[in-house]
Amino acid sequence: MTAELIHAGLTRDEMARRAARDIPDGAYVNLGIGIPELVAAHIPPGREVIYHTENGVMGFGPPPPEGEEDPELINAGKKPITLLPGASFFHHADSFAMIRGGHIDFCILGAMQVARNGDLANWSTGAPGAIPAVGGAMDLVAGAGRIVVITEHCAKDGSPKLVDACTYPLTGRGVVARVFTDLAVVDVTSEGFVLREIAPGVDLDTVRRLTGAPLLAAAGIKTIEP
Amino acid sequence: MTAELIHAGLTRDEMARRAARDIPDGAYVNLGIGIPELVAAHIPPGREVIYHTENGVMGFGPPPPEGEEDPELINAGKKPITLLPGASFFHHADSFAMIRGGHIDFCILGAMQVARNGDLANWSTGAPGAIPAVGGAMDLVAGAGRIVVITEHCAKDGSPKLVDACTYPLTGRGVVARVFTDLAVVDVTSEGFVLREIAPGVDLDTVRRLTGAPLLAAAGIKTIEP
Amino acid sequence: MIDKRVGDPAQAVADVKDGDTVLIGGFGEAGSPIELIHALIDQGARDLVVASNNTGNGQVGLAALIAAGRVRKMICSYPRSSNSRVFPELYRKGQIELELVPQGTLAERIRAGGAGVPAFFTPSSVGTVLAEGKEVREFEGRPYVMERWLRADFALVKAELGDRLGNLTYNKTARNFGPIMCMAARTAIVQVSRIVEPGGIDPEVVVTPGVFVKRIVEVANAAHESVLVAQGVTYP
Amino acid sequence: MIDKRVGDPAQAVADVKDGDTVLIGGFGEAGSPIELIHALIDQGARDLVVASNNTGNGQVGLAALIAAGRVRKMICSYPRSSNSRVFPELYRKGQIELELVPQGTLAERIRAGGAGVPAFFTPSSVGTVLAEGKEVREFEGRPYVMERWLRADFALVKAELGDRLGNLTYNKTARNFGPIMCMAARTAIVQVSRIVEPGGIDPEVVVTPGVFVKRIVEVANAAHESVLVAQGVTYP
Repeated sequence: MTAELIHAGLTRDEMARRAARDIPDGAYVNLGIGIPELVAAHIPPGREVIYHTENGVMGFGPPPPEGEEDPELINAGKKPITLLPGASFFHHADSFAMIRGGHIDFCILGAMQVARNGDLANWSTGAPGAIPAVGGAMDLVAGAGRIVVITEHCAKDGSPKLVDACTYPLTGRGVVARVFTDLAVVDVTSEGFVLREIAPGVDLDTVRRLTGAPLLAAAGIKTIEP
Repeated sequence: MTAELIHAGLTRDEMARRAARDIPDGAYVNLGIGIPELVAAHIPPGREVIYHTENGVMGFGPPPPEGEEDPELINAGKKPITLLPGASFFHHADSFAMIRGGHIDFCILGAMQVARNGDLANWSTGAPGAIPAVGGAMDLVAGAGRIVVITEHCAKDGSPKLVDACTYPLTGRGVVARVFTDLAVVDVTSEGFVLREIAPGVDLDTVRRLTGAPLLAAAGIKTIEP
Repeated sequence: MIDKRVGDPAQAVADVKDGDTVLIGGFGEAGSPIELIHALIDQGARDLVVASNNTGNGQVGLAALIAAGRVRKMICSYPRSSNSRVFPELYRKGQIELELVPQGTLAERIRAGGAGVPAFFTPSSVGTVLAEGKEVREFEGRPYVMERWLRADFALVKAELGDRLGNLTYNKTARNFGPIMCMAARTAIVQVSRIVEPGGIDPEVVVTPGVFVKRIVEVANAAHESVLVAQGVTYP
Repeated sequence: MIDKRVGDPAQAVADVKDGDTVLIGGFGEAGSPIELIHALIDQGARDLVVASNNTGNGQVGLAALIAAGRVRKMICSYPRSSNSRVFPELYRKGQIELELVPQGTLAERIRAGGAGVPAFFTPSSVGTVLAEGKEVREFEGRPYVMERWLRADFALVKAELGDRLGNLTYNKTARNFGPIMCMAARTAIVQVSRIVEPGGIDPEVVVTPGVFVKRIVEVANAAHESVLVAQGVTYP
């Protein structure tokens, strides 16, 4: 049944498109690996957004055509990128000065779990034998202006990703402002999770059932325009 | 009488020449304002020395010919400089990373007082109404590899500059390795001041009389070749 | 479209408020953003806390700002020079505060402010009056003093080339505090000799990425402080 | 005359000793100094502590150094990737230690090492397992964790242009950790694509001033890790 309901929700591209609408014109943005990477393709027309990658580029563009990849021009996901006019290169300490120093306005990350107090877990299951790898996630959540998450509402095994308290090792405490899932747009507030928008064909009870913590309903819940 | 004796000592250029002999080939060197600046003109032939200035240049050369000064190409003393091939510009935090991080091998400073334990006072008389100005001196003495001082042996009023303990505010504690004066070359050791070399025509008793702390005589005191 | 260009220095500094902290670039006259400082004098904000390596020369630029009584406190490493009379006079009269900071500590505090590092340890000034009252701690057997970041409401900086995104290069030793001051200010305002199109600066040679810059104003033939001082100019 | 050029990678790494700490540049394959790493494998030093952002790919470069059993401990932020099998296997068997460090903290620790700053405070990792056992302190109402500098005996770095004085430029995102690793090592060893005469790099665009570099070796056509991995190359 769970699988069926999730099928009724947004596609990965639709989730990315919804998240993209939140990015203001002129923002400096860092996109995590996975669904967040899709966001760049969906920025509404008329907005200029500048992308930062931890490994030392501000102002990169879409992937190059096949055959034109440069192994020394890559993003934090180690994938080939291109440069837009006005790009710049810098070393790692300067790159994280941008992050830690609060110069990145908007950061979109994936998540394994988000707690109702904004705690984020997205780097390790903590399972024995797992190779822990944190990358720049802890710096991003500590430093970027606004941290939002894009994730499927539930894990592959059907367990909720929006939870009362994270059981996986934390990336940061109280850092997530908003979560975009295939089912809903959920804000993290001082009252806990608040449902702001819901995917077409999905009802509140379903979202509540698939959420592992109390979910308040905002006044005037909107339907997400996919 | 004091004035007469000092007259028997080295000129400023001779002091600088003697100090220059201590700078090893390949050293990265920072020269303070005043007599230390003269050292660059006296590096023995065959040695390549690279000069650093706190305001963001490595590898500068002699002053430009008159009329070719550039107000945006200056040294820490705010005097016009030139560049040698292989020079580089960098910002102030990087410049002091070089200093604090121990990358400058040799630093020659002026002094108001040097104590027998290596304490240096060279930035303020501490007098009421004096405008305190420290510049980069405290960073240089904390970070450079070897700190030596060039100074007249006595102050203008005849009082000794090599003292038992500094009475002026300190620049740093236990930082000076060697002092080049118009009368002598004096090392700072765990036993206190040790006279290594003496200026032509000056005798040990005179130097001792003009030194404000016990002055041990090294075995085989040499005469400074001016 | 992102466009950080503003028409003139007056517009660039229009929202500086009384009591703000302002970082002012330059080491001696090299990199001193004279036109921005003069615009700030015209603008009228008072009670400023200014961090700059020096205190200006003659009666122009930073010295003129101080002379106009706009600066409550200076944070700097070297508040005197052969042509600096304004600061010493006010200081001796007790009409301006001074926080004296070793030059490397000043640079590192500003860089820390820009990099989100609220405190760090340095060996500079340990055992001197400038470390008095500060926490001292040993690491690997050597004492270090803890210093705090320095952040500001505004930075006024002079650069060479700039584009509408705020990317900058500098000219020779005019670079000095510029890049780190841009990092440490909420609003970094930069005067450049020339504005170029995005892409007009090779991405490999951008010194200050535009993310650190909020406003950029072209001042094609910036005045040199030493020339103004030699001419006996007094601002305003 | 100062001449930091050495003839080949073998000569450049000849004096690395058992137990040394070695910083190795690169983010993924970009900037990975493969030829220097291979020379270090040939050289034979054991029991190394290596700090690098990743742990290499396939059976070449850093992965090959680890596979050869030369690394006692890795300090890194992201010790896995699609083609990294060597480290995970040894780690699961308990045959290699791991110090996991957030990427920005790793960068800042290295920069601090080069800048003479023994400790600093960062908000990154506060409240997580990576802050356990570390001092946490509030500044202006926010908690920060104290991190220590990271200094090393050697750094192996890949750059683009270099001169006999050690001045460097980099190629695009191959810059990454190179400049700060050169700062933090007692002996920074750099392979460059091309050696030029002093002055061949504009003083305004030098990224790493030569003062941070001890040895420089030209490797005209450096291998790309991904190409070697795709070819199934195993080193040695």
